[in-house]
Amino acid sequence: FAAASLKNAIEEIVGTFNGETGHNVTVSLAGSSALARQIQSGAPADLFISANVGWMDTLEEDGLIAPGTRADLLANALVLIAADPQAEPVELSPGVDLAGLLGGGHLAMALVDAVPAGIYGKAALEGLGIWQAVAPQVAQSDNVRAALALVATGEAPYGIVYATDAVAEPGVQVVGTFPADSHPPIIYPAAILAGHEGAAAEAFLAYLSGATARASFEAQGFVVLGEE
Amino acid sequence: MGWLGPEEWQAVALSLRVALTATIFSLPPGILVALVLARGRFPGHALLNGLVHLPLILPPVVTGYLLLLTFGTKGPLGSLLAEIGIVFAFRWTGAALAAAIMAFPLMVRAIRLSIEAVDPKLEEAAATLGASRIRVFVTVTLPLILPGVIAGAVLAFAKAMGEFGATITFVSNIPGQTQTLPSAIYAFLQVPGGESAALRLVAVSIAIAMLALIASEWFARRAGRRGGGA
Amino acid sequence: MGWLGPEEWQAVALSLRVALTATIFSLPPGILVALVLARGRFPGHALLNGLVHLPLILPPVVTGYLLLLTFGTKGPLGSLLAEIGIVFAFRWTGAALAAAIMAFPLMVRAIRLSIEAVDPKLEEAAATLGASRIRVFVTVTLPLILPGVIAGAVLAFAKAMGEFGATITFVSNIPGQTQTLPSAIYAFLQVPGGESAALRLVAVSIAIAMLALIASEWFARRAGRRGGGA
Amino acid sequence: MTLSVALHHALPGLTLDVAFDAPAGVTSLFGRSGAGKTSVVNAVAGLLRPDRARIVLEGEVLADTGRGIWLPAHKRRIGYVFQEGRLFPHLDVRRNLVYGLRVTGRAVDDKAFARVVEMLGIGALLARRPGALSGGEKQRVAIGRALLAAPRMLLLDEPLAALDEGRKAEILPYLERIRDEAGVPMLHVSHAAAEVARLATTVVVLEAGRVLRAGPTAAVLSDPALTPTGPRAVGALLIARVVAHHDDGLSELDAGGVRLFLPRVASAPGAELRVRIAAHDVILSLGPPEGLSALNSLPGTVAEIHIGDGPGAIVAVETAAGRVLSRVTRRSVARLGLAPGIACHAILKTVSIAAEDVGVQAGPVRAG
Amino acid sequence: MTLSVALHHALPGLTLDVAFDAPAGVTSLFGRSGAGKTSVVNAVAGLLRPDRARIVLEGEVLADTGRGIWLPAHKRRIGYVFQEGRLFPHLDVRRNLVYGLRVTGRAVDDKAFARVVEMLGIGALLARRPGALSGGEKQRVAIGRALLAAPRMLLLDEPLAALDEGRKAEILPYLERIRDEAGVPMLHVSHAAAEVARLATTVVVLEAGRVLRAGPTAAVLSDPALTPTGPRAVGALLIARVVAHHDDGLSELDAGGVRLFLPRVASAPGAELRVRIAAHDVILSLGPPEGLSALNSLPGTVAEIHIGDGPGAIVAVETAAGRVLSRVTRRSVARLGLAPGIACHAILKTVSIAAEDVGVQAGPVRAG
Ligand SMILES: Nc1ncnc2c1ncn2[C@@H]1O[C@H](COP(=O)(O)OP(=O)(O)OP(=O)(O)O)[C@@H](O)[C@H]1O
Ligand SMILES: Nc1ncnc2c1ncn2[C@@H]1O[C@H](COP(=O)(O)OP(=O)(O)OP(=O)(O)O)[C@@H](O)[C@H]1O
Ligand SMILES: [Mg+2]
Ligand SMILES: [Mg+2]
Repeated sequence: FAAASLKNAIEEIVGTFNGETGHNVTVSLAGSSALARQIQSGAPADLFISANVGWMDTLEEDGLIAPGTRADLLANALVLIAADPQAEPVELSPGVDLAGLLGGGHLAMALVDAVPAGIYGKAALEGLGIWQAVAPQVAQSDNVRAALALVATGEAPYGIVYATDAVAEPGVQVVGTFPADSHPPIIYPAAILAGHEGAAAEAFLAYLSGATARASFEAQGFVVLGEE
Repeated sequence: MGWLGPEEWQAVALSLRVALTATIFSLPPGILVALVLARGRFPGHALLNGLVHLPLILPPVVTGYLLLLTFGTKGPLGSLLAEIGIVFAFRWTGAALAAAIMAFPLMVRAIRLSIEAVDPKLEEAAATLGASRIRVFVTVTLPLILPGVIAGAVLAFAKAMGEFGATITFVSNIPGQTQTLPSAIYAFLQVPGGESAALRLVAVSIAIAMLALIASEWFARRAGRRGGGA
Repeated sequence: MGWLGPEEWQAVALSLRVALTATIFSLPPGILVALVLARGRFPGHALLNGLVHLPLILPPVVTGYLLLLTFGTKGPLGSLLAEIGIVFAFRWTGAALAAAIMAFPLMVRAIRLSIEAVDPKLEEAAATLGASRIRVFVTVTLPLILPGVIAGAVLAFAKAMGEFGATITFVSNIPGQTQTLPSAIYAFLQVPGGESAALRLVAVSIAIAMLALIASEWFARRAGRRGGGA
Repeated sequence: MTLSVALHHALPGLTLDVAFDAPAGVTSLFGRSGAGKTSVVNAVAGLLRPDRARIVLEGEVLADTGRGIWLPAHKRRIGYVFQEGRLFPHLDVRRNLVYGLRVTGRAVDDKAFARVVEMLGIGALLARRPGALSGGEKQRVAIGRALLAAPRMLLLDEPLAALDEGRKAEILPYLERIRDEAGVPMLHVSHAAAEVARLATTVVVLEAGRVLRAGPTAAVLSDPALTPTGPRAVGALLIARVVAHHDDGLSELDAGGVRLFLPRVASAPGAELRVRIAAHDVILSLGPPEGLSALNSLPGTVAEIHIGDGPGAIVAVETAAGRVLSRVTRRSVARLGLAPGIACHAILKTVSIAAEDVGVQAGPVRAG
Repeated sequence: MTLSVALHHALPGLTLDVAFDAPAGVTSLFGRSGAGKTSVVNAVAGLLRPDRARIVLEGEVLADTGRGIWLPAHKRRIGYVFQEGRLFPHLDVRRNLVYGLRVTGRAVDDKAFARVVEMLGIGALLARRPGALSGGEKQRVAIGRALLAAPRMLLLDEPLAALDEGRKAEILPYLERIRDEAGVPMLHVSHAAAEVARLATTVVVLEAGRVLRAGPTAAVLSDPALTPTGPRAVGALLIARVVAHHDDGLSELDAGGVRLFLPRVASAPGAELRVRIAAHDVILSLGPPEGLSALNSLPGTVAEIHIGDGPGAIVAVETAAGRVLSRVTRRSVARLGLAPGIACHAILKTVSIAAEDVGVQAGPVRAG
């Protein structure tokens, strides 16, 4: 089970992994919350890669993950994107006048109380001390991709998305990266689930931290964490 | 009102407004399209039929995305409409549009079924009494298909109350402007422990829809009694 | 078949299987419930009516979640059914169940409208010829409501082809097992650059639904011709 | 008593309060539009559940609201020809016809089927759907459908109203055969006196939801007070035996020793027939008629004279053939000096007796 | 020519190929079930679009398929009483009645409304819906609905079949008044000869989709060859002028110098009436009748004798009142030695002439 935003990388890695080891790993991609709930309801999953820490914490508290297998797999960065190709880069420092920049327009984000990208984004804006100012202009989507689409279609002049999403979209311009200290680290934790069967899960988790996987992840713009 | 926060009440009010608007505004085109599909025999028949069903077939996200492309401020129709002052993007009107489009196939089907059940002999009789086609429709066909229209409206209303995927994709989720009940529920469900808050909203949602259902049954029965035993 | 990968073909095949299963298995209960709602006058009428409409009103995620709670391996019904060998959780059968439930209100409405349009005088005539209530239903009512049944089935099929929210919440998105077309489309849309792949799948989805629509129109017209001009 | 009906039912605008017994044979419900005929028939069929009712068919209680008995329509095995057809629009004519057999798991008797189809003249329509039939064709198919279900009783609600004389003349003998050979009792609604006179054993006259008169056909139809459907309904029924068929197309009958000439009848010599003689077709003559084209002359004595409200009077003449009624003007009564006891001849043209006036005798026709 | 119809249309099982002209007054389509009567009427109303047709009403071309003209039904202003009612189930009786006026934005004339309601006896039903009406009540409302729309032509498809004699006798004079006073032409379908004889100016006999005979009523109905609906349809039409009404309920008429006594007619002295004398009601006598209850005796000479297939013969007697037909048996013809040129009396009972046989004269009735 993996967060849907990992699709490209994870499928590539699964392909090579299955090819190299003869295992038959299948991936189920969906929102982290849906996957977590399914695991709570007894889903036959062996490995879970969440897009946020919260759901992993919940599962850990419920005793649903195999102790000692949890690891922070990936990290991501948050960027400000603009629809206008000529947009000036923005210095994302405390107190920056984002509201002014927006004019009357909207700032596209994922749901700020629900979806990881939105939660991080809100935290970042709070970290910069400008959340109160821009909050009324925030348009929240149910996921990062939708927020990206809003900017790409020019509906919203600016948006806050993951760096990984921004790279692949030609229609938007990255105009600034939020300082890593302005928000909690954006971490994709992975863990083997309690009651898993076979050794494939361990093998695959290890493989995920390997060099091949790293290349795939990095190609998609992720920062790979953990021991080199 | 202690158990719902002000923002939640806003969502309830907005949802109601969106659903009602969507239902009311889609009724006339719904009846028209149903009429054309039920009675018309023309080359584009299958195409129109398919188009109407499209929102049912496509994942809502796709529909929302297509709406964004068409009715967004930069979209071909959106920019046109914006000039005459109709803006959908990030407005509750957009939510209503999304809901209406998603509910349209359901409404059209219900009305169409009713139209097909109308005995054309009665319409003929009306014509011999001097009623033009429009008059025949208003005075004979429409009253006779009232149960279908009511059924279509209630389906559309219920669907509009529950619509979420296309709405949030199209107009996103701005509290007080485009945050409908389903968006709020979705948001609660995304975070661990949000279930109870979501449940409260679900209950409100169900209550409203039930009221609408009961009202529709009452209306339909009245209409049915009027036409009954013919 | 170069332009669709094997996994995508799997999704297409699975979606078809899910939608067909959902449609076929929900037809008998759909007709039954429609009959009860159209003809029955009993205390729980409004409740049953509401229950049937619930999947329409609730955001699909909620429906999926409720399904997960009820029919999951740990759920009350799910564990019961598991003992007799019926497992829904994370199987394609679960996807069919989710699709069927989501499509149920549409199907019931269509059939119910048709039932309400049947002239009870014909059923009376059948009774005087010795037909018991069940026989009357099979030989008179059912053929007369065929257009409604077909409409209901095609609505359900289309809905089942497009259903996504409840399905992915209930049975997740496992390629070859529970990855339906809409789930696959969703997954493509979640990642940068997935749009063109998603578009291909959308096209497939539309093509299938259109075929189903055209087939249904053809059937309905045949049924209509049979009953026509009466 | 084959069928016994007693019911009370309040409809908006009309309260039905009806009780009558229908002996074997045909009972006709006779009455003006809106009198409640169809409602009574519906109650017998089990389609209208009256406020209070007790309906017994051949000893079996079909309904007894007092005891909470209500046999559903499909268990009554009562065939019903509806006033408005009610054919199944989704079935072709053939399937409509055999519906009653199919649905009760009985086999179709090809001979019976062919006979009914031929009699009703619907052979060319078998593959068509009801939507493509004319009004009269629909009604004929409806009759066939009820007949072929082989019911133990038939309800006929104005079955022939939409049909022309020729077709009526073909169907009536068939209904008679069913009445007599198969012994299927019938409850029949009609406002055509000739049809009633020909078919009915018993007549029940309804007016505004109540039974105005009920009794044997001869008695009821010869009642001059009977006006719900106009004075033309009045007439006498004579019983006559076929003596011979003549070459010139006439049949000779014997009615109590009196010779009657009728247009050729189908029955063989020896058969007993009932002949309806409408009161307005009978001319009275003081002396034996001479040089007249009318072939039938029945000598007798005036028994009674009813003077009505209008210009007419009904004169009952007792003849050897039975009591004959004649409707004449009051002026003629005065001019001829008609009074009870006066001898006279009842004169009747052969051709006045239409085919539909002559029926095969079923059971005793008791004079009232 | 008020209405001129020529059409060709292929139906499964029947090819319609009909052409006739309907002059002012009432034209009756007469024919057996399935002959194509309703189809012709539908084409005139604009509800059936024939393969080929040319229909002209009072100079206005309603349809001419050759020139691509097809006036839609609602622009034809032709009232239609359907064979099967077709009332609007969602409207009460009152709204059904005024539908035609409402929908064309005309005001309801309260007097006309009250008159129609009273004539049809539907005053008590105004607030009811059609579902709660009896068969005959529905038909009466349908008649009222067509009448009240004040059309420029009326189509009547077996309008009276579901009605009893009494009600028919009330409605027929009203239809006559519409024909004569309002001058509304009518196309009328019926299989009742009396109804046709009374109303029709022109009769068109249809058989199997073709016109068998067409012409003035008197000529067609007195044609002994006319058998599609049985020999009872044959009769003569006499024109008579009301002379006086007598106290004993009789009206005295003068027909070409011959006195006729009829049951009281509604028309005032001086009015010209058409009287249908059915051939089977006329007795022939060689000498002047004596001691007979029949009041009417028309002296004349035998003009023609048609011997038919059956036992009957039609004897045409030329009298001062016009040509009278008598249906007698072949045996009587022989017995009385009837032959053209023989003097005889045509004898007719007063009461043989039913109310429905007497109509108000409209336009010339040309003998054929
Ligand atoms: N829609 C149709 N399709 C096929 N055949 C039809 C259709 N309508 C009528 N017919 C046939 O055409 C013939 C004429 O029908 P029509 O209704 O004109 O008869 P009609 O003279 O009015 O008879 P009736 O006195 O029984 O009403 C009938 O044999 C009928 O079966
Ligand atoms: N469902 C109903 N609701 C209210 N009134 C009704 C209903 N059905 C019939 N009636 C009324 O009851 C009376 C009797 O109706 P019924 O149909 O028995 O008459 P009928 O004798 O068969 O007349 P017809 O010869 O016109 O068919 C009528 O006055 C009618 O208006
Ligand atoms: Mg009736
Ligand atoms: Mg007809």
